[in-house]
Amino acid sequence: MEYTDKVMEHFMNPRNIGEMENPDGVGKVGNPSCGDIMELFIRVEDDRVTEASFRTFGCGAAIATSSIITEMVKGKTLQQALEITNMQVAEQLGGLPDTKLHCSNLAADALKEAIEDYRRKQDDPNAE
Amino acid sequence: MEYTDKVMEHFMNPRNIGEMENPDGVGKVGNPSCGDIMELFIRVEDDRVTEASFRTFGCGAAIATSSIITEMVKGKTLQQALEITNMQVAEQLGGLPDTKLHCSNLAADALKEAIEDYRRKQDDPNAE
Amino acid sequence: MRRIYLDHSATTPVHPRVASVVNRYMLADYGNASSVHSFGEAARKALIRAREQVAGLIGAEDREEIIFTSGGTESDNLAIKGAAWYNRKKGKHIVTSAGEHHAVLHACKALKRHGFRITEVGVDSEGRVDPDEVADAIEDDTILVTIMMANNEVGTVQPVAEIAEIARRHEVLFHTDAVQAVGQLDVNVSELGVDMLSISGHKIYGPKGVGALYLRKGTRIRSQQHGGHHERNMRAGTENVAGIAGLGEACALAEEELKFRRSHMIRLRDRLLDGLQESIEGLHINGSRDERLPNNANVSIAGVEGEAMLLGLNAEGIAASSGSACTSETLEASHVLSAMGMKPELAHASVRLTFGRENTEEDVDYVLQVFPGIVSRLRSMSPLDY
Amino acid sequence: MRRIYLDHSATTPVHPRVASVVNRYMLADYGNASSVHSFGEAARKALIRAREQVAGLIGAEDREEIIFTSGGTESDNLAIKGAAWYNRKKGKHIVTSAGEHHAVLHACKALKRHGFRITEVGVDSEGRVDPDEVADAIEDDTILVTIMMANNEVGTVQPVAEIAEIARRHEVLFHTDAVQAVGQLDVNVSELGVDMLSISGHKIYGPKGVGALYLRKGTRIRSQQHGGHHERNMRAGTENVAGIAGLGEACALAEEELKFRRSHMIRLRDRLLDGLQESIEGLHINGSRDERLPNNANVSIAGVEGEAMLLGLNAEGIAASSGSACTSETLEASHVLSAMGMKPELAHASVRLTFGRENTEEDVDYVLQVFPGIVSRLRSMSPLDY
Ligand SMILES: Cc1ncc(COP(=O)(O)O)c(C=O)c1O
Ligand SMILES: Cc1ncc(COP(=O)(O)O)c(C=O)c1O
Repeated sequence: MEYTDKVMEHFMNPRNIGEMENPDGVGKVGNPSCGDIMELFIRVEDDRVTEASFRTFGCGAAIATSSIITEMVKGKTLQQALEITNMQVAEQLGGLPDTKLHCSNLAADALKEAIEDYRRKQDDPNAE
Repeated sequence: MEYTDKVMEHFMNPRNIGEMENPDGVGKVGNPSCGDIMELFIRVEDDRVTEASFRTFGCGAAIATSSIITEMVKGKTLQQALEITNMQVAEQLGGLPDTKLHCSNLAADALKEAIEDYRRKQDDPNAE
Repeated sequence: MRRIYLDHSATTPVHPRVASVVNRYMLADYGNASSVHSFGEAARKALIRAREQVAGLIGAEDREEIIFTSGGTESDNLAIKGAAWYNRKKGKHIVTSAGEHHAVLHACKALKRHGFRITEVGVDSEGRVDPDEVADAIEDDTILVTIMMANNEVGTVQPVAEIAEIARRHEVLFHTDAVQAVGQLDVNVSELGVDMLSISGHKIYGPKGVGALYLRKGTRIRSQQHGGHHERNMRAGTENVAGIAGLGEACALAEEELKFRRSHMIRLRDRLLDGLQESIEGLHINGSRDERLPNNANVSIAGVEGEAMLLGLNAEGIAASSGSACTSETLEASHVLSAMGMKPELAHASVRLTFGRENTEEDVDYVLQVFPGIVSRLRSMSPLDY
Repeated sequence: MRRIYLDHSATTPVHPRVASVVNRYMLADYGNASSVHSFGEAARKALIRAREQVAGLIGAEDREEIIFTSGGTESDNLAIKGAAWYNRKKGKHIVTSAGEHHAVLHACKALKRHGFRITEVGVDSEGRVDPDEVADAIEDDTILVTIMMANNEVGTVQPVAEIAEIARRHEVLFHTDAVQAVGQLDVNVSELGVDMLSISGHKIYGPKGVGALYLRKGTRIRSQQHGGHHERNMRAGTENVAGIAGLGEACALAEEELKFRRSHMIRLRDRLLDGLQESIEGLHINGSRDERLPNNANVSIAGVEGEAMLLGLNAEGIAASSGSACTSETLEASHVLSAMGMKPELAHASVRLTFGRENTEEDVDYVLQVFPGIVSRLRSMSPLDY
């Protein structure tokens, strides 16, 4: 279960942590029983993600993937953001241990949920 | 399979080895397939064992028991000699390892055979 | 960087006195104990001495009641499978508990393929087995009860003597996995009334890869590893002389130090638990507070995942462990915490700190100094309340 | 007194380089390889390195093909029982030879209780297995052939590649016990075409109580020891990190020294055999003279019992072994010599001298100087002719 230096760097100094005030989209994945819960918040302007932040209950990999995706997504169009895969996130971190690859590598899923949440709100501005 | 010092002393410096010329009795026990063959020769005068010698193919215990019984028996009456047990031989050596106690501790048996051989010859002086 | 090892229930450093014994049998008296010559004799003597040392520590009457194995896992497997196969004609039912080590649970599970039935009695919220439940679980064809002496995760000590008494009353063999208890608690096979008891070297400052099974005189089991006639035909394989001599020395050391170890570790443990409870909100102590291994502190810290805490602690030089899914090979939270009825989010939030003879109060104070900061940092990014 | 160790097939001294690796993992990097923290990481790295060292020595493609065990006996048991149980629905027949080590023969015997059938092909007067006999012994429901690479008593090297080819042609798994071959012969699992291969640490200047099983990728067997998820679920139990690291180092050393060892030991062995033949009447060389382990000299000396010779040699400081009944726990003469058709009195009269890397020509000359005297002394009290 060896983490790369990049993973440890993001774990020790995670970027963009915390709940966002009035986010444009929120994605939640995982659940307590499996040991990982990830919340991703995004702000969207002109169809681009301008800001992202996260709150994560989870292992080192879960925290590092959350952290790095908030950097990866910044400035990307929604379409580009949707194309980010969990695999790419892991690659950006210099790889993840096998077991982590399959279980704590959920950041891209959270991002997708956040974008869908944003789009849903766009379609129905009154929705909570 | 630890031998006592006494066993090793008799193994290294066995007493009374070799075939006896014109013995009064010969006892043979053991067989090649079990790994021990013991021949005990005795000379008898006035119903007493005056001399004994042995030839043995066998392990350290077999050689040491052969050696010591030739000393133990010297000067004993035939009746006394017949009363010597394998256990007593082992005791005289300060004990034998368990496995040896049951398999290579045949000297008293050889002595009995030698005495029987002597008596047989006494009964029938022409017998070979 | 300061490094503080607080994972002694996972494994211990080999004591220098033990290591020097091991070295002697690696480098000088390296003979095979089956050999006739003087090298073999030295090896045989080492085995006898080690058998006496192990027997001495656990109050066995006869050194021949000690069978050396490759570790606690093998001891458990040999006891359970050995007893099961030997007694299969008497019955095919085994009673164990949900809180046992995997070496016990999975050995039992392996027997299921062969038609044995296993009853796992539960544990309460502190991880304790109720002797009455064991009594109720025993059936006509029960051949073995196996309940550990002390739990490796939460440190809860089981009422083993009482359960052994129940087993004896039902004429059922009783085995206990004492891998964590030995060297910390008074372990006396006569007083406990056990038929079989497992020991592991590396939990008591001995080498890894060596252990022992106490097998009460007259107790018959079937050997599980076949080959030469080693260990009174109960366990084939060239004896690991150096490792066994090391285990023996570790047992002698444990006997000498037992009182010191217990009081020393209880002091450190309680200092840590009290300190953590004061400085960290939402902290829950896992396991029994009273019937507890001297060296075990196990807590759940609401809202913070276990592996993340371990990484944080490790970055500060502190080595600990966790029952979180992320630290297990099965990716499931600790089966012990689950059996205790703990909610998953708390099970994933558990941290175990286990002391050793070389730890100091300064170590505890250092942990108390850095741990709250780690927790608040992780909580600052956690979506869970506490 | 001069002490000369000539019993390297029984066990070898641990090489100082190996011992220093073992010490590192006993005293400094003592972590449990399952732990998250840095102590655990150091242990995990040690396992990876050792796996590569073992794989390197035997030409395994992938380090994951190496499963660490507690020794050669466990490797043999795991291979044979593991393959048998995994494939029991395909068939219940196993082919082996009469000259195998007891770890193989008794593992097979244990399977008989569970309805498996075992065919033991014979060996010729030199201890060799005839590949054609193996081919003939394979039946429709044969699931495994296990034939050792080199015999531990008489040193005879078996035509393993040829037999492996036969097994493959019949789509039957092939295992070889290479405990004595490794470190002396070129052992390359690809060239040999074996599916499984057993190794033991203490025969190659590594520690006792550690071994390995090579398990070709894709070969499925059933684990025999249950507990944690160690060794890719093939062998539960906290990894013996120090021992495994030592085994790895011993393999690296063997790879470096292989050529030297072989030529060095062949020279010593032949010097001894030639010298003995010249100086002792009625001497018979056991095993093949050509297809023979470099380090093995095994002779029978008519009229002199083996243990007695060992004691005589030991008194002169020479450590050797024998196939005589008196040196076995079963009190039967060597099953290998018997299988070779040797008369009991010659089997009981056998002595094995096995060389190691540290032996010298002076050692041989010393043996040649004292051995004839020991023989004539014992012959002077023997009733048997020669
Ligand atoms: C309670 C308990 N039983 C059994 C074992 C297994 O022992 P070993 O690590 O020697 O295989 C352990 C430790 O891992 C343990 O804590
Ligand atoms: C050919 C052979 N196989 C298996 C073994 C058993 O290995 P171990 O001594 O490591 O149990 C040995 C040595 O005793 C051996 O020589």
